[in-house]
Amino acid sequence: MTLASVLIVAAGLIGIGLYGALSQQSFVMLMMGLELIMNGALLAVLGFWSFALGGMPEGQLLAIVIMAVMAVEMAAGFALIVAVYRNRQADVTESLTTLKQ
Amino acid sequence: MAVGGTPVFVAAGGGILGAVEALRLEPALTPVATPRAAQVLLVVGEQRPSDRIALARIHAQLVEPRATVWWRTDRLSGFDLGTRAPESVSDAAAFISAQATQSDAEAILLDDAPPNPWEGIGPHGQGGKGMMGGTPYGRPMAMTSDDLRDGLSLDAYTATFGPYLTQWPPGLIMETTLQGDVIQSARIVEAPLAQDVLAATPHLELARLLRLLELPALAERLVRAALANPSRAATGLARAVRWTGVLSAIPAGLGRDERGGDVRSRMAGRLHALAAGRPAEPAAPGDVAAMLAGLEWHEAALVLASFSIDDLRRAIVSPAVRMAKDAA
Amino acid sequence: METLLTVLVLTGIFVALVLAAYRASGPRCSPWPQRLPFLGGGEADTHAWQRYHVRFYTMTLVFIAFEMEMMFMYPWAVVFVEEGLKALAEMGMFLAILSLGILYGWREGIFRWQ
Amino acid sequence: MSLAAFPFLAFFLTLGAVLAVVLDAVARSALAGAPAGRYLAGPLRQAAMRLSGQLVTTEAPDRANWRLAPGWYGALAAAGLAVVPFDEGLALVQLPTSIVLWGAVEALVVVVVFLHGWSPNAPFPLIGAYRYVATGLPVMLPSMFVLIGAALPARSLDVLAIVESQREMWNVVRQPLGLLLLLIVGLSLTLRGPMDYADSADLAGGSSAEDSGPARAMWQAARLAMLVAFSAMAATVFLGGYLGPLLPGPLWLALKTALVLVLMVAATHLLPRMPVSRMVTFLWVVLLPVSFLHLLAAGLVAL
Amino acid sequence: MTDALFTGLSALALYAGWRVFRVDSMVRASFWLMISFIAVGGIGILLSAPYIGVATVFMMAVEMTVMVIFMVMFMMNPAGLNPMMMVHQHRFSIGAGVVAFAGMTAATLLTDLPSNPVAAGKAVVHDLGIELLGDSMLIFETAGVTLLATMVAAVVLSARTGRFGDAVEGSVPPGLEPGGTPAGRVPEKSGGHHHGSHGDGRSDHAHHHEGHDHDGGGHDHAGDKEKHA
Repeated sequence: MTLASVLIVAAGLIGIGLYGALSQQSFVMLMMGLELIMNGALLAVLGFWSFALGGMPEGQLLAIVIMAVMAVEMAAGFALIVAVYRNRQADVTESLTTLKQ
Repeated sequence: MAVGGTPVFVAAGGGILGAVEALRLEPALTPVATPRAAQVLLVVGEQRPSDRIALARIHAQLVEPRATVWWRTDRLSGFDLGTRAPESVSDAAAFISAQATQSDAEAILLDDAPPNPWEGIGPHGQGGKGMMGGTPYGRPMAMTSDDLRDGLSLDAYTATFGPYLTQWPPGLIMETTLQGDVIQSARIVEAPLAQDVLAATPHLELARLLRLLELPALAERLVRAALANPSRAATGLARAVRWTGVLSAIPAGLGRDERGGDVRSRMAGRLHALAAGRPAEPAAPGDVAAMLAGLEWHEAALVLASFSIDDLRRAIVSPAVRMAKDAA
Repeated sequence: METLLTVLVLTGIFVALVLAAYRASGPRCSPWPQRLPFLGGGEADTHAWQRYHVRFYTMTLVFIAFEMEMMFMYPWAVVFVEEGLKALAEMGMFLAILSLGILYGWREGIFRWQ
Repeated sequence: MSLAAFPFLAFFLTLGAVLAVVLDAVARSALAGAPAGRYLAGPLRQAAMRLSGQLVTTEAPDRANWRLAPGWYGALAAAGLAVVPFDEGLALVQLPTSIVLWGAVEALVVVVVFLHGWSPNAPFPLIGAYRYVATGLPVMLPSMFVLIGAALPARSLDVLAIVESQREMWNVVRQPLGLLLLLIVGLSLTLRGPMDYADSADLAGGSSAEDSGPARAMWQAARLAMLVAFSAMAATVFLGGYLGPLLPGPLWLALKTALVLVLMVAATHLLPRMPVSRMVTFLWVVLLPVSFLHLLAAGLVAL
Repeated sequence: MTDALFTGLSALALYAGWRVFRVDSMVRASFWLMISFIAVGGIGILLSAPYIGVATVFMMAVEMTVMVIFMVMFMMNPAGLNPMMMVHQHRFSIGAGVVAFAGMTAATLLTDLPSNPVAAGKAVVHDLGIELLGDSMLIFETAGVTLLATMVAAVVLSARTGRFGDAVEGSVPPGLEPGGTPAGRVPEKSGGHHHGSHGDGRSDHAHHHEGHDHDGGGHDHAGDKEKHA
């Protein structure tokens, strides 16, 4: 287990997350892709903190911030989905884009 | 959690509920709420011939090896399975318990086929065109419909519940549309069946409510008191029930009847009656189906249990009677 | 590392126990009538799996936002005695701010069934 | 890690589950006014019978999740119990943040109970599963406040340190509200009595309404295991765990666990279950402020 | 042993992450994502971050439960009874994923990574606590206000009874003909607050204006509030 190996796994998670975020038609599935990207970021931060920062507390703080961002993203995202669904019986990304008109 | 002896699912009919409560106390038996947990299907009391299919469904849902026992009733025509238990409560319990161990399984009366045919036809094996079409695994998928309470149109689930739901009055069949756990609409298909005198004592009416409030042990105490002497004032027992805080557990204003009473006040009335050793006052439920619409499932069950079975029967004109009236 | 191994082993033991219990069980296959979901004798029009109308969805959103506070509270608890009243004051402020959100939600009726 | 703790864990789980069945039977017989024997013989006989019974399936279940749910639930109970020290330094999991690990167990219980109810594709289990999520999520908040309150005087998130911090005085004396709040959490974790929102009577058994044979037996067993794990944890955090004069540590812990079991069983049979909507409001509007006050009091005492 | 565990957990994290987009059941998808997070939490424990690692499991179990609730609520065919592929620009997405992975891996391998590992026995949770409290109240206040804003936004957006009454109260169904009378409703009843400003189309907007014209904004809100008190 080295920093490089941890970062490669993180890169893998980010890659899969990117694939999901780009390919999924549904807004909810798109959020799953974003979460997976965050997961990779979390792992990368932990790797850096553990191997390269000598356990500086700021590294852990950054990890907490990532989790907070995930929570905020989820709460806001789902609230938006509910609001949109109430007006348009759909949750698909395409219908979100048509709403912009 | 179930405790006791042989697990039986009691399919209760009419004029029998008090006797069933007596049978439930027998150490040789454990009544269970679902046929998945039962070894024996116990059919008791007067059965409507129209419930034959429902009974066959319950019978099929039992765990193998199935056994059917009829008690204080005749076999329904077209349901030629099982044996008759002796009349007396203790003999019947021993008989039923013995049936569970004999292992020549009964066959299912219904056809072994999915409710609708299903074949994978889409490119990914789906049942029909698109995501919602077809009948995957022999059953269509739920479709969206408007909602009573918060305006989010999500899927509605329509099903007939009963007549053998143990948490409902025996014989009650309702076609219910649910969204989530909230009843959107209910249509009463069959009214509950008339029951014996014992079932109308405040003890047993309270016991039914207490089971829904997750207090089975206290409910059992009430049943024992009723079987010992239903007309004796049980002040201590009423106080014990009150002390558990049941009245404050029930939301205020739930299930208003035509006289302005709610579930809480009707339960308080039962407790007074129990303490005074007299029957509880009758209530006038009004339109039961309309009352249940918009309620959460547990609340709806509490509303149903808060009326005596006679009250419910009076309020629900049976559809057959209504049809006759319409024809006239 | 020991923690992970212990948890993995315990999980393995319990999953194995459950699988062994199934292995020892009686007949497996269920004919179609037996598979009907239990409805007290009734029958359903559709599958029970559906776009389930959850009546408390707004509550869950408030919950995940509020629950983030736990992430801050655990490390806070470790240094609480050391930092004394300052730590108490900071957490007091933090919880007070979050409580506003809960009060607001309560006023909007999000804890009732929608 | 101390492997010597493993036999203790196994003993606690099995004997504790048996004790829980006995206590349940005693409580029921005392309340129902009948001899306890029938309530005692029944469950054992049924468990034996169910283990060899048929495993019924439904029309289109999520089979893997349905079948494995009891295993996950039991594993969570064991993982929760693993952080409990049976004696000084005698815990299977020794982690500087073991109290957070218990918190993770609580969160995963919600997931497992949800999966158990979702998987059979039947209405009653489905309603039970969602109902449980509605109460299981907010009930975690008081739980975390209580556990953090207990960590304050210990200045550590390690359960071992929390026990050691109770050498002079048990936490139940310093923070009496905490035990009460934690018991409510425990009722929810083990799906019992007033917090039994998953397997409730009005849903014909809720999330386990479609369970048959060994699946049913295993689910009930896992519930008992979780009951034992929770009781041991509550005894450790509030009643000083293995601390005590004369008797050996594990025995003290066993006695205290039994005491918590008695409280849990009594609460199961004596308190009614509110409709879920009322309970959710109660959790947020009453219990959450109470746990704020509890934390404030615990903080002031610890300073 | 640590290496073996790391390899296993990494494989699990990646496999679970891949399954998220390959299963039909939304419930399974969410919980595969949770497993991916749990595996990362496990790696966190191996990386001597016992707090962040375990807390990840805790937080993600909760978040994914909420995720499931919304997935099942709003996705068609949530249990995957009718399996289907719901993807667009599939090849492009795969390409983007692979490129991102390859780029980051190359960057990792080509850079000279600094090395300064955590000292064994360092009180990492304690350090984090001190850092959180800091000299000023900055971190707690920022976090508190952010989370409060999230809560309020979530309530405003998703609850039916918004600040000024029902979210859909006053919204008018589209007219039967462009600019015509809305179906099934009298214009006087409109004019409430539109929460979703994404109207129901052209004709609706026309009516919306009309509504505001004859019974202005102010007293209208008061009326709605009264209704909901």
